[in-house]
Amino acid sequence: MTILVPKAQVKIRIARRIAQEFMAQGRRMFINLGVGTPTLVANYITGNHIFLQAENGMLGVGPKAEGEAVDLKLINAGREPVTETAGCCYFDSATSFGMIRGGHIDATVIGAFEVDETGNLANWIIPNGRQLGVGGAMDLVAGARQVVVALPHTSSNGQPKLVRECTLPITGCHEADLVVTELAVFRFREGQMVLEELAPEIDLEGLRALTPARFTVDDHLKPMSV
Amino acid sequence: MTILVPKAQVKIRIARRIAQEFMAQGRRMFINLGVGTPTLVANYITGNHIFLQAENGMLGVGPKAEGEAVDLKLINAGREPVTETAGCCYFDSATSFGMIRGGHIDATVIGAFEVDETGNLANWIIPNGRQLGVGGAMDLVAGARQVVVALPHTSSNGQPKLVRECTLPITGCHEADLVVTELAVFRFREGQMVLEELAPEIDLEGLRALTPARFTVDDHLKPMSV
Amino acid sequence: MTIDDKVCTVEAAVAMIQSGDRIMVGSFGNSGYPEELVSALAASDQNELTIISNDLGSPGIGLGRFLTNRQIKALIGNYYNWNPEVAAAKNDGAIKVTLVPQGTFAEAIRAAGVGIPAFYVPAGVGTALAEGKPTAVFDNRTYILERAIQADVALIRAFRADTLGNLVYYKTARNFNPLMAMAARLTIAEVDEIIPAGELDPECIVTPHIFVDKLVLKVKP
Amino acid sequence: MTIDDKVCTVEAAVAMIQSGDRIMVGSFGNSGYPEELVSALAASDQNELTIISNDLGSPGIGLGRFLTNRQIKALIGNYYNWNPEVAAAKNDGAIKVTLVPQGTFAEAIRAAGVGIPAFYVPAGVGTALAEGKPTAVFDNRTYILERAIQADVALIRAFRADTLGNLVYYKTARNFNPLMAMAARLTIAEVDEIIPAGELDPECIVTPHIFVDKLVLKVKP
Repeated sequence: MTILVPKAQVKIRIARRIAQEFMAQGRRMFINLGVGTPTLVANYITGNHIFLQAENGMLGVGPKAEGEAVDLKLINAGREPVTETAGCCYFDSATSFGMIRGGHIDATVIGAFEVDETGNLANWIIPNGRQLGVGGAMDLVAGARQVVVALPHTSSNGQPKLVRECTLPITGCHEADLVVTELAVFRFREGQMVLEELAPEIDLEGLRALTPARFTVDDHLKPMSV
Repeated sequence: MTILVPKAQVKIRIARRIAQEFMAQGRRMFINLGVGTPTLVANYITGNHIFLQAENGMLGVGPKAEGEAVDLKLINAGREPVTETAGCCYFDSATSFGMIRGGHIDATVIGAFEVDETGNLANWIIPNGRQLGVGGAMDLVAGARQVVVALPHTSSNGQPKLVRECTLPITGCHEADLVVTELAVFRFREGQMVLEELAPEIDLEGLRALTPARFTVDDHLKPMSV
Repeated sequence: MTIDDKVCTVEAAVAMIQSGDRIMVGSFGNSGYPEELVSALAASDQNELTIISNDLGSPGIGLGRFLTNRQIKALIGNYYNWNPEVAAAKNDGAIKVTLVPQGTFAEAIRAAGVGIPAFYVPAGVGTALAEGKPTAVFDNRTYILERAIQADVALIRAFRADTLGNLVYYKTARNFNPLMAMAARLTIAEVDEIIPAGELDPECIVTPHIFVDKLVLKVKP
Repeated sequence: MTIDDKVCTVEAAVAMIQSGDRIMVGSFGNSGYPEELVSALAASDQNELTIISNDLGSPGIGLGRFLTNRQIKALIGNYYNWNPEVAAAKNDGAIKVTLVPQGTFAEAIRAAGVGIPAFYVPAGVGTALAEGKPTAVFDNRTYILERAIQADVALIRAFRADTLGNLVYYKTARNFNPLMAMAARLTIAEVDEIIPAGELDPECIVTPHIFVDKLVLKVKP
């Protein structure tokens, strides 16, 4: 298998592209970031109009805490110590998921094992008997206005992750809105998976070979900024 | 029609008897008092272990505010200005009725137009076209652990209020637990209306004449303290 | 790129309301309601409104002005005995009135805010207000299925806001306001004071700014 | 007549727990949980417990000790990947585990506290966690009916209490604690500080004392 994008760059490229998506909207947004690559999105957000929510009960989550600032009772949903921002606030988990379920969170960024061509996504369990947890994933994909899936285009051994039909237990039905990999950006429009951007390392034919999911190509297909 | 208890004393006697009911329990209690006679119950409660809740969002309601202390944004559910007590707190109406519906309120004291022998009570509307309001009455009778009905034994023109079957629209089904009039105290035990106390102004035969509702008499029938 | 400021005038706020809108208004018996927003809306040409509130003030006072001014198509609430004009208008067929028990009303507004379309409650079982509503039995007790109540606009009253739109309230003027803030497409809060973000205690904020779209500073005493 | 004081020792508090009880424990990933109550319960003979919590700490740490000490019959929660002993015990048939999506879990606890037996949510529709649950369609969207989750005892962690039992919390250590305080027959709060009634700001109290039965002052740092 050929490595098209160096591993170190995969996560950064995905995170940066997702941050652009939010910045480009030029409006106040409330966003929930999952663990892993999604968390990196925060590094590429500038300005003071994008607010991060942590589902364990905080709005206005600041950067990770370091050194003296570490307070083990001020953590994000990935259990990382974080900091406050001006105007942040705390609330219980029912209020927190009320924001999510009630459609007040503009976007959630989540990782996934698989996404399929209908927008189903699987990110909560690999039924290998060693995992037993769902967390807030199902609430987030059902509740957030936009579900942004951040994932490498293929697994480390080259298996495709953008598939015709999810083989793993799904997290939600047809909930994915935007899928960002290191090679491409897909948007679901009226239930149809549409390729909007393609990375410079690959052409359309090459992408199709790595993508069992069937997709159409946007009339204005753009190069993915890297 | 004979007036057995002077009108000025009816409300006071009822309120005082209900306060005794709570004081006798010798435990921390949380109580919601309806408008009218029920509000008077507070005047006969002593000690610091009975806490009043106002369903518009306050726990630890203090005495009515007078003079300088009147703050039109510190009112009870009857729109009367009230005062704070040490340790009182404020909350929204959903939390307030959460306390009520969730069974956290030990007792509600309410007035009624009618109570029937099955414990149904009617206190929210006389369908005369001039009333249009239910307030928290249905939530209170369904949610409070004990529903105490405070009402004069008969209407001002002598019509009975303790009836076989409510004629007015009911507020709740079989929710009454204790009925206190100026003439008697009845308790519902396993769906059965039981006379526990009788006022000195009347005998059992006299009471039955004023009480269409069928009731049994407690083996230990007591004089009602007046 | 500049992000719109939440602070606006009462006129600008009321101009966002359309005739025919469903409008929640925080209030409890002429207390804890957004006085300037209500005055401005009552003075406007907007009509055919559905007003969702605990009560409707008094005749010609507070929320009562919407009825006096014939701006109302329908009411959803729970206690109109303080304003006899409501029963009269209903009897005349001028307005439609839906009564919901007060606790259910509060919970239904919260439910809309938190994405719950329906929920079961014990209040009202066997009464006239349960007619036509589905019931179910859980643990041997009968409950009624109640639907969430949502709105186009929520006009709420808070005590203090920060510039982001975080809100705190004042005593029993809190009432339905924090719930309504969550339950409308557009939430406009009238406040006595606006302070810089960061100056409200993060532990004491009652309504996080995510629920607040516009802030109007109350200027009249 | 004297009214019982809410303040008690951790030993007295844990003695109120019976083997076989359903116990809620506030926590989120070894943060914001009642450390001394959990330690004392883990050191006790009580077993056959159903533990209702977000997660189960880590192996041998925090709530994880209940499993290490074989005190658990069943778990109701949502995220056990931080403690691999949970999956292992389930695979062995030693414990029963019920997974509920985190937001539904939070709401179901609140529902128990506020007397709502069941409610509809969108989370989980069409997934393995919806199997066997009734569904209904509202406004063209499918929802799952979820049941309230109640408990015999709630062990919660707050920051400061007043002598009545009013509680305030500390940052993200709030998590499920205020919800669980409402949802159990017996609520025991472990706090860092107890101050006289009247010294907490009535506008900032998160858990009114009506929901709190016992207070344990945390003594270890």
